[in-house]
Amino acid sequence: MRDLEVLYRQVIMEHYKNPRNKGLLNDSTYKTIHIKNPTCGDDITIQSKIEDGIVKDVRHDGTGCSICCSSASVMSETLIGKTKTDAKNITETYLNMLTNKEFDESVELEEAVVYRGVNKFPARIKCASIAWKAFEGTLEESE
Amino acid sequence: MRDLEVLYRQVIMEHYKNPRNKGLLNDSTYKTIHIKNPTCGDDITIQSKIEDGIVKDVRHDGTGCSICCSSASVMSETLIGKTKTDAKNITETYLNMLTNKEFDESVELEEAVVYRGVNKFPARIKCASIAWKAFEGTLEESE
Amino acid sequence: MDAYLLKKDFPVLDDKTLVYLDTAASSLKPKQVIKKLDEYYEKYSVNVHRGVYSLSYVATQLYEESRRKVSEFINADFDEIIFTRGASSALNLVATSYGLNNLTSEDEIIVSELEHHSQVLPWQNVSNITKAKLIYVPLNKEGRITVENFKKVLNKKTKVVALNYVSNVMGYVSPIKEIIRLSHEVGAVVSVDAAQAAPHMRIDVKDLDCDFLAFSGHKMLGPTGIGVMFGKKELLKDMPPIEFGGDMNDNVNLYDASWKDSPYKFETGTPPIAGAIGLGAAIDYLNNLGFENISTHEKKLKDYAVEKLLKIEDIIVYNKTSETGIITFNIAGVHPHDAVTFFDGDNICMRAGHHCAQLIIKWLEVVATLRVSFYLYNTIEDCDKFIESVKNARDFFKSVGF
Amino acid sequence: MDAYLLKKDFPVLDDKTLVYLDTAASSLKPKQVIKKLDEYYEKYSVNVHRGVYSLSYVATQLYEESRRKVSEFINADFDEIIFTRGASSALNLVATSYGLNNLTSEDEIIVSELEHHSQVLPWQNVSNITKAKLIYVPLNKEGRITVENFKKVLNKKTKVVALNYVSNVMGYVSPIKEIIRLSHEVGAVVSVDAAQAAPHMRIDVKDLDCDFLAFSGHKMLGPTGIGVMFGKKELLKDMPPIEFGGDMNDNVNLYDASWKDSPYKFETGTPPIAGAIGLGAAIDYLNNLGFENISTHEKKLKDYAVEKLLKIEDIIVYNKTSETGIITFNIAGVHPHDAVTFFDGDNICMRAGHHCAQLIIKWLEVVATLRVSFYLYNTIEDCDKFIESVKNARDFFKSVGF
Ligand SMILES: Cc1ncc(COP(=O)(O)O)c(C=O)c1O
Ligand SMILES: Cc1ncc(COP(=O)(O)O)c(C=O)c1O
Repeated sequence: MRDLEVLYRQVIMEHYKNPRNKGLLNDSTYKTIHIKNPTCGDDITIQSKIEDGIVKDVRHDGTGCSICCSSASVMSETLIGKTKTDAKNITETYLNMLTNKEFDESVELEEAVVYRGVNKFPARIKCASIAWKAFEGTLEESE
Repeated sequence: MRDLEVLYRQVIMEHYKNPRNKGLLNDSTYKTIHIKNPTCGDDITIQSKIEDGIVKDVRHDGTGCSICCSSASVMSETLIGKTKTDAKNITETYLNMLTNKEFDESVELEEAVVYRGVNKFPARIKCASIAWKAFEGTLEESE
Repeated sequence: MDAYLLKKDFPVLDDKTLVYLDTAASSLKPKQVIKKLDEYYEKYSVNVHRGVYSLSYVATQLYEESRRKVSEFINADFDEIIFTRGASSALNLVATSYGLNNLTSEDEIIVSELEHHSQVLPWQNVSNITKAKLIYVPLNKEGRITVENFKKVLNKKTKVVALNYVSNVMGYVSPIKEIIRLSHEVGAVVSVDAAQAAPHMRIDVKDLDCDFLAFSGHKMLGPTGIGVMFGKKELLKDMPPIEFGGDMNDNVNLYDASWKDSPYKFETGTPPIAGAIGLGAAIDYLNNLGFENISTHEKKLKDYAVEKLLKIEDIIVYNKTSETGIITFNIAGVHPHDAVTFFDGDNICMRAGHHCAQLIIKWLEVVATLRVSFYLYNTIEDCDKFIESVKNARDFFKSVGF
Repeated sequence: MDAYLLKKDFPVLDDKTLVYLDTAASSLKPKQVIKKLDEYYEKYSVNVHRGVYSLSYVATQLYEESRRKVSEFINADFDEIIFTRGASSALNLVATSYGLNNLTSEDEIIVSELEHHSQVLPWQNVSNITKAKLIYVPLNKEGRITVENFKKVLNKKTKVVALNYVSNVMGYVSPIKEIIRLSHEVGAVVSVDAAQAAPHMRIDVKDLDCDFLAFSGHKMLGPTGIGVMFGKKELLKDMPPIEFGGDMNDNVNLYDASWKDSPYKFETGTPPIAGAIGLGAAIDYLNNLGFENISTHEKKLKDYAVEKLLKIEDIIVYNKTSETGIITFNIAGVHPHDAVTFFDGDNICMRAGHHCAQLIIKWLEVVATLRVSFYLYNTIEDCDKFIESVKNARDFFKSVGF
């Protein structure tokens, strides 16, 4: 259980219990994407607001396991304030890291780096990715 | 090819080439049953006329292989003139013989006995039985 | 019946550390079934019904021999057994062929929140199309279908009753025989989802007098890709096929065609030959053990585990009183997907989620549950490992702050 | 490619006297495929998509990896591949989901007398229900579908064109790419029956630009009970599922539900997991050999055999010019079912009948035919044995008076 302990003791529990930027806004300047994890029923909605090439805000809501919910919270903290290009880059790097693909280690993932431990639990990789995939979707919508 | 030769050289070819009692009648005193062999498309119709407990007539028509067509002809010759009870008995005995079940060897199958050789060709047993099965059907209808 | 000995028949259990508690999703397969599949592929892997040569004759005999075994297994007649891709396909066949062609907006269909999606959704579709009303039996406070509650919704408008024999979440055995008797009194037909019954108990369709019944091979030691739909002869006779093509037809003309009789009318194309033959071998295996032994064994393990579970703090069991080998539970405050990763770490396979039965999960007012299900190859040691792991999981999750 | 060596991969051919010439009905299976099936059943025979534990994750990966292999095999996208029970099921899915929902009495459906029942009957049913008109391409004097004749029936009313890529009776390759181009000009969609193409030639759905395409595993070295339906993403998106139940839905409420995206929308219940994994192994085997080698080999055997057949008196060959490994013929005056028993006596497996294609048999104005079909495991010696047996059969039947 060492791997699991390492994973949970870190950032994850903190964000699971005290999620940042949680709750959706009824604001048309936000792009909204809803994703479900067909395997296990995690269900998450992500909103993002891009202005002048900057990620002004990221919101999230939904139900799911600790990895899924915490990762949405961590993501929002990591990405708010970044340029759209950086946000895109971070997202790509994060998703590559999760799936054991090659990734640019020089990209600063901040707290999101703890999810690297998820690759020890392949069945949970989806849990850690859907929030970020939904964010990617909102970027595409804003193009 | 010995078995095949024995089978074909006998009665079968003779009845295949010169079928007896072939052709259907448009006569409501006859009972009619149509059967197909789903495996190979043999298609046979049998008519019988029972009067005073006697098989007065048996007619047949259809398309199929030599075993199928000849057996209809042989059957008609064998059964015409028999009592209904005997005809039933012969039919049952014949079908048991074909399928390698126990059968009453004392029942006189006349020429139909040559089809015993068919049990060397299990895939053809159906060909040799459908005319007789159809005849059984006409008996049931006449009850 | 000696489960320790039986374990040796299941190659997946060569991994002695593995505790497999997800039979309700799919059972493991014994060597005897795998061997039978190999035999088909290695000795006579040819098509059925079509060839007049010996190999094809052998394949056809074995395929049809399996149909006979299935028919005896549930006490049906030979031509009442239709092979399908699985229970889901079988239940859809009933709804599409019978339901869409016999129901109108005047009629009612009784289902329940205890159904698997594969039983309730096909009838939701029939209801959408025909405008027949979908009526839910109210469940009692344990989440059971009772005869008493069933009577409240049954009436002269009821045309179809589509319920489960054993629930895949709660493990309850439905009072299906009495439901069928009552349904017939008002002229309704009953379609029984027996996917969780067939692996565990003797089914007798003549005694039940059910009109349709469906189950899957893969949940009862058989291969994937094979299922069974039973239908009463008189009903099948008037039902149209829903798939058209090779082998199910009689005469084909340019603008019309005629069909073979049941069961072939409903089995177009090359069937899952190996699957059917493997299912026959699975039935042999089960018959050999006897259902009385199997269900007694499962019940014993389940009662043992429930008793221990109830003593662990923070464990919520949703189906304490169930009659079969299924336990549905949660660790308070811990999402089941978090929990299941812990169990996986202990090499215990169990299920977390809604188990393709969202309605009962909603009825329970939870987001998801954990589920274990015992079968003939499980032992008391499996139970002990499971209980130990539950305790450790609870402690672990509390310790990290859940 | 050395067919003598390949024979060793096929356990059925351990019987050295056996000449298997019925691949068009179903192919034999190589050890590599059987091993892959065993591996699933022996190592991780659990359900897919549902479990969060490791074994289930492995099973799911392998199942979906097969989907990827299939998609690359025909140059489709991953989510354009739907697993079905077989080609017949796949062709029915197209007709039921697309056909029943898009056609009206104003529309026309083009089919041909050269179709297998599994391609023509589903559209006959669509025509019966929607009153769309079923139109037959006139065949040319060889019995081929030609672009010229196709143009005669194509018009603005054509909404669906449902034709074969390779005929299972005549072995002709249809000019399907040009037919698709022309069909798209009038806005029709094209559904291609590739059951006899997939085992023998490289299929490229992007190059063909076909809208739907179907084939079976068991005819291309794979297991029984698995087939593939390809559909263009844009079309699949708007098509309703036709089977409802577990795994294909998203959110389920009492009176409504929503579906997953394609391909899962069309795959309810536990899929034929072993079948899909085995099909992946079959594709590996075929890719390893390369289709160029396979089809050159088949064509060589077929040309060799036809040349010899034509020299035998009383032999009628119906498809001399075909481009693939199928020969359809008769012995004059001898019913094919009589003939086939003779060949069986020589341990030669071949087919007699209407080959699930009664329309072309009627077109040929015969009651039935004999058919042999060559594949990668056949050799010149197989051809020689076959030819020798044909001669003996002819002599035998003449001698007994046919
Ligand atoms: C051309 C063609 N289409 C469709 C089919 C149906 O395939 P299956 O029987 O595997 O469903 C076949 C095989 O018999 C075929 O040859
Ligand atoms: C009660 C019940 N019904 C139906 C099904 C569907 O069976 P399958 O997935 O084999 O089609 C299942 C299995 O998941 C089940 O548990």
